[in-house]
Amino acid sequence: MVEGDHAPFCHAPARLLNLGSKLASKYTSGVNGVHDLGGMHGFGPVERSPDPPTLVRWESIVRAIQLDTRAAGVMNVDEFRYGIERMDPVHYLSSPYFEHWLDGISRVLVEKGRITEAELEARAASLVAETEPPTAARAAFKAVPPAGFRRDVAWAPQRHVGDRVRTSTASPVGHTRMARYARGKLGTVHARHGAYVFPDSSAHGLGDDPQHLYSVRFAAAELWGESAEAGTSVYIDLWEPYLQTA
Amino acid sequence: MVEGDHAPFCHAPARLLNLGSKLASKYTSGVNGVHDLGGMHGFGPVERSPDPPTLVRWESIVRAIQLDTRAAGVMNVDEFRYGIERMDPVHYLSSPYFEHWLDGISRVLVEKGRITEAELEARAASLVAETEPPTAARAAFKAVPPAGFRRDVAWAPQRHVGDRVRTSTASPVGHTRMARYARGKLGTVHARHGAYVFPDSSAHGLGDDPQHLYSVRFAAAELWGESAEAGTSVYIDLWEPYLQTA
Amino acid sequence: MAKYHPNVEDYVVSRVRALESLLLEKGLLRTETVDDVIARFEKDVGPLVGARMVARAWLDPRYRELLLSDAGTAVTHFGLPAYGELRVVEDTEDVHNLVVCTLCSCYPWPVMGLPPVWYKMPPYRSRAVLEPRKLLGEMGWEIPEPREIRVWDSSAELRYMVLPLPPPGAADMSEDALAGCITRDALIGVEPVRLPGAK
Amino acid sequence: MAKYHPNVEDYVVSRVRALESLLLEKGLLRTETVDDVIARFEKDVGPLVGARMVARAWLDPRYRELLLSDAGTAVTHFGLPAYGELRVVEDTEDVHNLVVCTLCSCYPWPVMGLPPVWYKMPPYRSRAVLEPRKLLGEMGWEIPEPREIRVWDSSAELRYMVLPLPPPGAADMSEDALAGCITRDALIGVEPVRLPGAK
Repeated sequence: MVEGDHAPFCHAPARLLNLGSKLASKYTSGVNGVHDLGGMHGFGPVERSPDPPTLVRWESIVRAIQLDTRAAGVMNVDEFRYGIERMDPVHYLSSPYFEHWLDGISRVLVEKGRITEAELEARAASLVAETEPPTAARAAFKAVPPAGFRRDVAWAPQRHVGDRVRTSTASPVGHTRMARYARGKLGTVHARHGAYVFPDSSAHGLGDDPQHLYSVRFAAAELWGESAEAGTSVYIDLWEPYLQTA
Repeated sequence: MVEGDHAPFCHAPARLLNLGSKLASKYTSGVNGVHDLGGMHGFGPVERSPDPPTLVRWESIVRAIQLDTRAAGVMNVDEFRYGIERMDPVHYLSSPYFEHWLDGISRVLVEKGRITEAELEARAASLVAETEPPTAARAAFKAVPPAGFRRDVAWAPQRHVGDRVRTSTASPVGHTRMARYARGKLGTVHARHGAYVFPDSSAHGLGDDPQHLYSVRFAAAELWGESAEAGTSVYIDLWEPYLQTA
Repeated sequence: MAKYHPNVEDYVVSRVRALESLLLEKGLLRTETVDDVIARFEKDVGPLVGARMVARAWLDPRYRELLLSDAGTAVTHFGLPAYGELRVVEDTEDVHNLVVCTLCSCYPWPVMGLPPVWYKMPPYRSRAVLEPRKLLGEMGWEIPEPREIRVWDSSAELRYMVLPLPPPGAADMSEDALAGCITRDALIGVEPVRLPGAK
Repeated sequence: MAKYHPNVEDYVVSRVRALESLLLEKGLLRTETVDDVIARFEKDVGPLVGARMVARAWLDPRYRELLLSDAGTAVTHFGLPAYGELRVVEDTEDVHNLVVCTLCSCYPWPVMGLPPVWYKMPPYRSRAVLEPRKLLGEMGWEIPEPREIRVWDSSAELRYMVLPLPPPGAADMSEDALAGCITRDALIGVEPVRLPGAK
């Protein structure tokens, strides 16, 4: 990035940058990224459209790629989400939803060595120039058995419905699903869901590490203090390692 | 904003939008805006330049405008900061520093009726077209006596050095200087600074409302839990209304 | 080739096509999957099975009980595979439910089709947990106290759908007619179900 | 007219010129103020009085005491008006201090000149409070434990400056020579003071 007092703090729109350098970023993100939007101010009104949502072609292709890379066992959903969370913050906030997917998927596939940035660049260039090489032979698609997210574990959940719990105050680097707005807060266990794949492990290639999952209720006043709306509460699904005895 | 599943979440770069509509936004921001950066992940490395900081001409003019509108008693520093905090989040994160100032100052001056968006647009257009009107008569500048930020108050501070205090958990809409990362946290009063203008009042045209100000020390572990770096702490200047007895 | 949305830069489209081409070669993508997504989502699919499940629950107390206690099985009544992650939360006169995903945009695609654009964008994701009553008011639905508002933030793999209150007259209608009145937005919890002609 | 930075859009420059022109007419801006800012900040002004204050404090124990107990008065020794909001925090063998403003970019302009660009940008503002030791390491200054790091987040109108540890040999140098070695970045706390030729 350029520097100097005038050259400023000027993120070029990320899509004008070299995609490769973005994908290869060695800087990781954690849950305190711009994707962690709960409770943020300043984004304005919700604007609804009378038109029903549909996909256009490139979006359909991205969705299909997400489905099949998962079906092929190449990229689990936590790796996929963590790929998106490492987008440049301005790019994240200013790009269409399925561009998030494209960016995240590409990053993970490069990291896993399934594609290289160079071949992606080269293929894009040849497609743009309409000098697409004769279709190469296609390897056969091999699906892995879908495993879902629920896991059987040998141990009982440590928390019971009605237990008071306090959430972790950690700000981990890496992927987590402990949203910032609910960190260090007192809640009440509303339901036990059984054990599920733990994203904080699964996103980093460290295995399923299944953990018991709970629905935890937080009174708005606990989350937002005197800014809370009366008579409102938030239910969040949280894994056991996020919870401490209150 | 356009809508439809494909039309996306596509903030046009804010500077391409009509400035007037941005300035006149009825949507307010609070401290949970993107300007509240403490503890965020994902912004990458600090990049230093060997070149010393200097201003270029337009930056100097903006700085001068900020100094003189304050000297004229037209815009206090809290109104100025709150003007900036209401920028479009993507614009804030992608524009040079002194463009923040330009945007914030313009917003406040329009709100206060000192300029209108129409005259600003018209003057910019005439300058671009080099059809600048003959220089109008200039009104005389009248400075108000500089008041500083410290105030004498009749009451004693409620907190003593060494007191344990807990910060507010409120997420107020409007301007505040209670940063999100330190909200609802336990700290220790390190020093008493005397009474100062209270930004939460001053930014909204509600007067100085002076309040005692303290330096409060927070152990990193209190702020960041298990993500904290050992042997680090943060000292934050906080006004009495932000603090509760721990 | 396909019609691309005119607002999306050539850059993005060229990257998508390059990735598609590479993954087809490498055996990590099937043309059938692409064709299937195109066939399902390039036209409006509506709220799909979700609307039918709600309509049936309004008319059939036993199905309602199943839907609330075991939504994953309740979907199989409409020909879908079991969906164990689905949870249905019930509106009452005293409680209204609202679904959001603050961290990404989780949404029960199999029963509710494509998520609306606003559901995926920062204004909704940021405000739904902080000021749900004010937000619903801005979106056209005033819900005065003391009716409680419960917000469900889909932070794990469970997916939430609201069982709205039936509109007046629902008991006299057919399941099909009711299902046609139940919008995606009502299943998220941002608008009530209204019958045609009702205000 | 003036030379504008080539990277900044015409849009911004035209708005600045329009605002300047309007405010001059309305009596809310003085050409003298503009000229004064231009004269002071369009060339490098260095860390100014801040460096001189530190140099003197290293050589004169009584001035050091004043600087730490009443920095607002200590600035008057260099011809500046009293600056009651200034606070100087002292580095020792056991403690290092670092200054940031997470909410905007507060900085003691009167004694330290223009803030560096990185000081005003999200990477520094986000990370200084969360991982100061790691950040300093990345910026080239490894500060191992058990040396404590204290971060000062300038959330009010007080302004912080670091009194760094003197480099070896400082006692044998003149105040002027020392002041010339004291960088803006050292007064923020992101680098140690080094004498010329020292590694």
